[in-house]
Amino acid sequence: MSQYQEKATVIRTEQFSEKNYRLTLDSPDIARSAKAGQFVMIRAGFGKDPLLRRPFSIHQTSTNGQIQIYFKIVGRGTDMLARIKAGDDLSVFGPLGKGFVIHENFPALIVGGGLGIAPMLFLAKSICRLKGDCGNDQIILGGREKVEVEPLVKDFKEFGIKMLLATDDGSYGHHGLVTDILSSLELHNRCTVYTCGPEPMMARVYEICKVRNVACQVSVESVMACGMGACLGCSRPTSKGTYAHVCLNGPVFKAEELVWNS
Amino acid sequence: MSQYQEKATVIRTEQFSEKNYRLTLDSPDIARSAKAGQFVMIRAGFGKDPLLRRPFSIHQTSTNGQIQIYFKIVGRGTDMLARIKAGDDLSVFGPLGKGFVIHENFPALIVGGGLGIAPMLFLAKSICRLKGDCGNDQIILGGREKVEVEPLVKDFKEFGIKMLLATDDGSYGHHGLVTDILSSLELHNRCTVYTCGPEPMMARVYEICKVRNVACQVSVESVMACGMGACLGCSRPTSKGTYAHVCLNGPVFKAEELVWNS
Amino acid sequence: MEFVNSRKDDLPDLRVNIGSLKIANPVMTASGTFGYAREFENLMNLHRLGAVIVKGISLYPRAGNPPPRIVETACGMLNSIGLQNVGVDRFISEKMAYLAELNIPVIVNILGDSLAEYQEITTRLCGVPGVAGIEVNISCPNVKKGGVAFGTDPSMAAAVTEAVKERADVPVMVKLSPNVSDIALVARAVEDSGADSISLINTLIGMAVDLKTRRPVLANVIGGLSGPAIKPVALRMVYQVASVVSIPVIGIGGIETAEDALEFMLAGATAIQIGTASFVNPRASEEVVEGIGNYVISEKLPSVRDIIGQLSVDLQ
Amino acid sequence: MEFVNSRKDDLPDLRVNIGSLKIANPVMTASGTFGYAREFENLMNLHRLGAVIVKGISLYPRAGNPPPRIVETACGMLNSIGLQNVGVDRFISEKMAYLAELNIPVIVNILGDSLAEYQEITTRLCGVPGVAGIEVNISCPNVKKGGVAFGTDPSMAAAVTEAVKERADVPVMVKLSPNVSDIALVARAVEDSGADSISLINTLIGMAVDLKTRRPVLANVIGGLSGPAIKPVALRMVYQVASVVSIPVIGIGGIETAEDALEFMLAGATAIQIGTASFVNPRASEEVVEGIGNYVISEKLPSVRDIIGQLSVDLQ
Ligand SMILES: Cc1cc2nc3c(=O)[nH]c(=O)nc-3n(C[C@H](O)[C@H](O)[C@H](O)COP(=O)(O)OP(=O)(O)OC[C@H]3O[C@@H](n4cnc5c(N)ncnc54)[C@H](O)[C@@H]3O)c2cc1C
Ligand SMILES: Cc1cc2nc3c(=O)[nH]c(=O)nc-3n(C[C@H](O)[C@H](O)[C@H](O)COP(=O)(O)OP(=O)(O)OC[C@H]3O[C@@H](n4cnc5c(N)ncnc54)[C@H](O)[C@@H]3O)c2cc1C
Ligand SMILES: Cc1cc2nc3c(=O)[nH]c(=O)nc-3n(C[C@H](O)[C@H](O)[C@H](O)COP(=O)(O)O)c2cc1C
Ligand SMILES: Cc1cc2nc3c(=O)[nH]c(=O)nc-3n(C[C@H](O)[C@H](O)[C@H](O)COP(=O)(O)O)c2cc1C
Ligand code: FES
Ligand code: FES
Repeated sequence: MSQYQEKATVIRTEQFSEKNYRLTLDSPDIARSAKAGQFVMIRAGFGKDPLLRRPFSIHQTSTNGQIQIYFKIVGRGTDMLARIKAGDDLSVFGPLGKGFVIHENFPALIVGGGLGIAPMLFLAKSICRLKGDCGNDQIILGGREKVEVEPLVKDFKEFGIKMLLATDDGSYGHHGLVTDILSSLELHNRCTVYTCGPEPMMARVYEICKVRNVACQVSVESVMACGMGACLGCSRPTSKGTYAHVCLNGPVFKAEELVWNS
Repeated sequence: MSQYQEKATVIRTEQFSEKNYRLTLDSPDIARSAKAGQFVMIRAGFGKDPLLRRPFSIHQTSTNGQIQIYFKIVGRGTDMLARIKAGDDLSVFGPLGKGFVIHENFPALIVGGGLGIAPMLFLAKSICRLKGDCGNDQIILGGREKVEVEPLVKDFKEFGIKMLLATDDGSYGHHGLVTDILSSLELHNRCTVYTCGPEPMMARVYEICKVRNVACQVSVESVMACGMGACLGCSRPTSKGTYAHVCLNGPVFKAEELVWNS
Repeated sequence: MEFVNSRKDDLPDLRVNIGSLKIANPVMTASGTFGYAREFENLMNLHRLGAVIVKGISLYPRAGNPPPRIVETACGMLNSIGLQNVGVDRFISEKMAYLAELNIPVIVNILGDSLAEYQEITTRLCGVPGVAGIEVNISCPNVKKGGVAFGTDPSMAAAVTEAVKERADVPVMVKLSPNVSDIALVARAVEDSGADSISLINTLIGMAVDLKTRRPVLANVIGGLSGPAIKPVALRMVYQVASVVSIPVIGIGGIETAEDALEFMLAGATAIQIGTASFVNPRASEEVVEGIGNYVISEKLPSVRDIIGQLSVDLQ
Repeated sequence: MEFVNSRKDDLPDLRVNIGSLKIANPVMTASGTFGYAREFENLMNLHRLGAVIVKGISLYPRAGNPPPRIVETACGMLNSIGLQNVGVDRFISEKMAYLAELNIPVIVNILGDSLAEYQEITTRLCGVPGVAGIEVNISCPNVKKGGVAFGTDPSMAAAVTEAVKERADVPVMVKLSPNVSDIALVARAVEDSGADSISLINTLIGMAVDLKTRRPVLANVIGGLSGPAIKPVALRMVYQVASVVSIPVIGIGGIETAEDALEFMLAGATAIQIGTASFVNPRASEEVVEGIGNYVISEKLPSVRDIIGQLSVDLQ
């Protein structure tokens, strides 16, 4: 497993809403070696403040050496990232962590909510590429309002994978939660549900999977200092009573490995 | 004496050499109230690092509400300032300190070296404006090499004031020091010499003035935290054995008020 | 506390009591970072402040240290001003008239190198119009004890407190040094000796080195570290002290915004002081007052007092 | 010191001696910030390091604290990892083989909550191939003394040092806590008890508060402050300690660059450790080695040893 610290040039910046942005970075080493579900640590700003890198899922990679991240302004680091302009350089470190495990022979059901949509494009692409045909797979994407979902749909549609959309306020797709849609679907008993999104959403997705007895992989977050196993800061309680480290043992886990407060 | 904290939009950036820059800022309150020799405190960067504002002489003001600063990259703050682009905003605080005292009826001789040229444009302009005719005044500007002097000369020439130029390496004007030129000049016994530049240069200018028995005003530097008399950090020994505060009692002093190590 | 609710209903109730000292809001300016207030009169509305704490005053004038006196560090700064001040007599004759007219509480920060000096300054401040309180800086070296700072030893801290209390005719706030093994111990000693309130933290002792000249940056070699860098240490100490004393605690250290101030109040501070932030933004203290007001309104709090010490801590 | 000048002439001489422990250059990785070194093998050339100091090891495995364990602060971070580690036995059986093969000095950071525990770990480390030294973390709470950290009391610090020295078959470096009134006192006590070297500083105790939840950010309430924010405090303490002890001093605290490292060496450090900086830039330690080398070359120094303690200080 190789990791790289790259000085990545910003190729393109896209603003989807007041707070949601997408950056395209020239980062050939990371693009070449990344797997869906992995993440990168990015340094925001020039000075010593903010000090630590910030973790972001790899949104997608391209064969010409580019990666994308899709993010939301929630604090100082992301605020600085949103000010970045095409042509600027960013220090990017990755790919980090364990990605999603893809099962070639059984259907995949992807459930992404809010910023949890970020890693799902890379996952959908990987699944379709691996399987050749993703006619049995499905994607459910949701968000609070239209701007959190609609701008991303186009890229997902490229693979002909079946999409189901929802917004909390009904401004786009189904009026309600992604978990409403999930509950309403028939699930192949050997399918895998992949999910990323707010904690309560993932907890609920896992609950549904448990009841239906299907596999569930979750991509979780944690505060991180190093992103690579050196600080032990990113601990998360496991169902065995120990701690897992999100950057090293995750960010993708089998849902049953973790403790869920619901 | 009024001071303002303005969010100043950068109107223009000019790069004169690898390290020397000039910024034009839209800062109407400061432009309106500033006097030659005063300075502003500017916040470089967005985060908490660098924390403190940086002091810069007001290079010139314009009647349409703009001010200029002329600076050199010497550390992190100036490095960040050099990356500023037109359209960006800067927090500017000023005008601060005591400026030059101009004597209407007697000749002025301005001696600026290196970055010490910065406040001298404003001073020259003020003198010419006040006197109407600056035929008896002179300016000596010097620097290590051509790029430190030549790009600034055009703006000085506008007033028809007599200019004498020097560079250490002879790449522009007289081959040698501004103080060589100064020594070679005849001085009106009631003229005032105004000087700003490296400490040894100013010390030497003052020495010459002392011998010739002419008045000498110096603009000196000091590290500063507040720029407005609150921290007492910018102390400088005076010839009376006390400390003066550069931000409040200066940056312009009568040379004889200060202690000079030469 | 007795707060008659005479305020207009659209104004947040920001009043707090530092013992018998009642202030309109919990925001004070930290000693040594706000001059004698007049420096800021063009830049902000001084009347918005809860209290002004002036630059530390000694019995006799002090010239202070040679330059350089300050150096920036990561998210902070070191200062070794050396307690430059005009001395208590000139302070009273030259500075107090302006301050008294401001009509906001003025707290005089005092310092000395012996108990006698602390006492004598206190005596001279008695009855001076406008003086609402005394803040005792105990981070100064005790000349009799070979220069060990009063504030690093609980018994010396107690002795200074007692000495000042004996003479003072206004409430006495004792300002603790953070350069100690056990801040709670010092705080308790100070409380037991009669302090009316405790403020903390003063600066951490630090140093900067210039690689080019191979010399310390500060002429004084060491200096006091302030600014955002020290905020975590300050918050911890305020929390620790507020847990063990019953007199009001005033939080200081790296406070730049209303959020910072409210964090200190949650941790147990009744009021806070703005220091280094005033250098970066001369309006910082006024903006913190505004921000706290907005918070009280948006959180629909009856008063700002309702957040003091409201940190929920459940140690697992 | 005896340094045979066998080096190639174009390579800077970066060797330093930490007592009897000879290292190729003065750059070590700080405990708890470099895992067990293997984590970095793809990211840098581990062989360039002067020494590796591994995550603190206790007698029995420790699970560590619940999350959140870290939070960023201004130019720094707080951690309350809670000394999570695999315990000394699994450390020896699972981690040491890889470390020993690296062929760079490995210093094992140890911690305990009683003298007996410190001694027992030391005993188990005796004779383990690859262990070049022991670093004693004395910032841990002494359970017998109601949780007061060993490192805050000179006599307890001395007792731990003695206990470890009694058993150790490798040089012992004692790592001081900065949360004390008088660091020189602790340093002298540790030296008198036989420590071969002293490293400092460990983290400052700090706290962060979440205004939205009205809770401490860290589950453990308090944590250790590290990073550039603490560098001025670290430099001051290294300078103070190096002035009073004659054993080598290793500087730690906010070091990110070769310039930072050289400042600590000027102040008296024989070597330095890179901590938090490795999180921001995993190659930080290697880059500091390179930078120090470039400095030695450009300044035409016979060796890096020629700058140790070379700070010119003239107090006026
Ligand atoms: C493996 C991983 C992948 C991630 N992928 C993405 C992504 O693709 N897109 C995206 O927008 N965000 C993603 N995040 C979250 C992202 O890292 C945080 O939003 C970012 O670090 C916040 O930085 P800030 O400086 O703006 O906020 P701060 O000022 O540091 O904090 C603001 C708020 O964000 C919270 N926060 C801070 N750090 C994290 C964190 N690491 N995780 C969760 N919350 C945090 C804080 O608790 C606080 O409430 C991911 C996090 C992890 C761990
Ligand atoms: C009244 C006044 C007017 C000034 N006018 C100008 C001007 O018009 N143009 C210009 O280029 N510079 C001017 N300076 C100097 C300018 O303020 C410094 O160059 C700047 O603060 C350096 O910031 P930095 O972050 O880049 O450097 P830092 O990283 O802070 O320091 C780099 C180096 O610069 C030195 N330095 C830092 N601050 C100062 C300071 N205040 N004065 C002198 N040296 C300092 C440091 O000692 C260090 O050697 C003026 C200074 C003062 C006090
Ligand atoms: C330049 C400067 C001068 C100071 N002078 C004094 C003083 O005279 N008396 C005192 O008790 N504290 C003094 N302090 C300490 C501050 O009042 C305050 O305790 C400290 O700076 C921490 O707060 P901050 O981080 O908000 O600045 C001074 C601080 C600075 C930066
Ligand atoms: C996440 C983390 C874990 C740490 N764990 C230990 C430890 O186990 N033992 C120890 O002695 N010091 C530990 N430290 C302290 C560091 O070794 C170092 O002393 C401190 O971080 C200051 O250096 P820095 O500012 O370069 O990080 C830890 C520090 C951090 C940030
Ligand atoms: S973020 Fe450092 S170990 Fe996971
Ligand atoms: S810079 Fe603060 S008093 Fe002059």
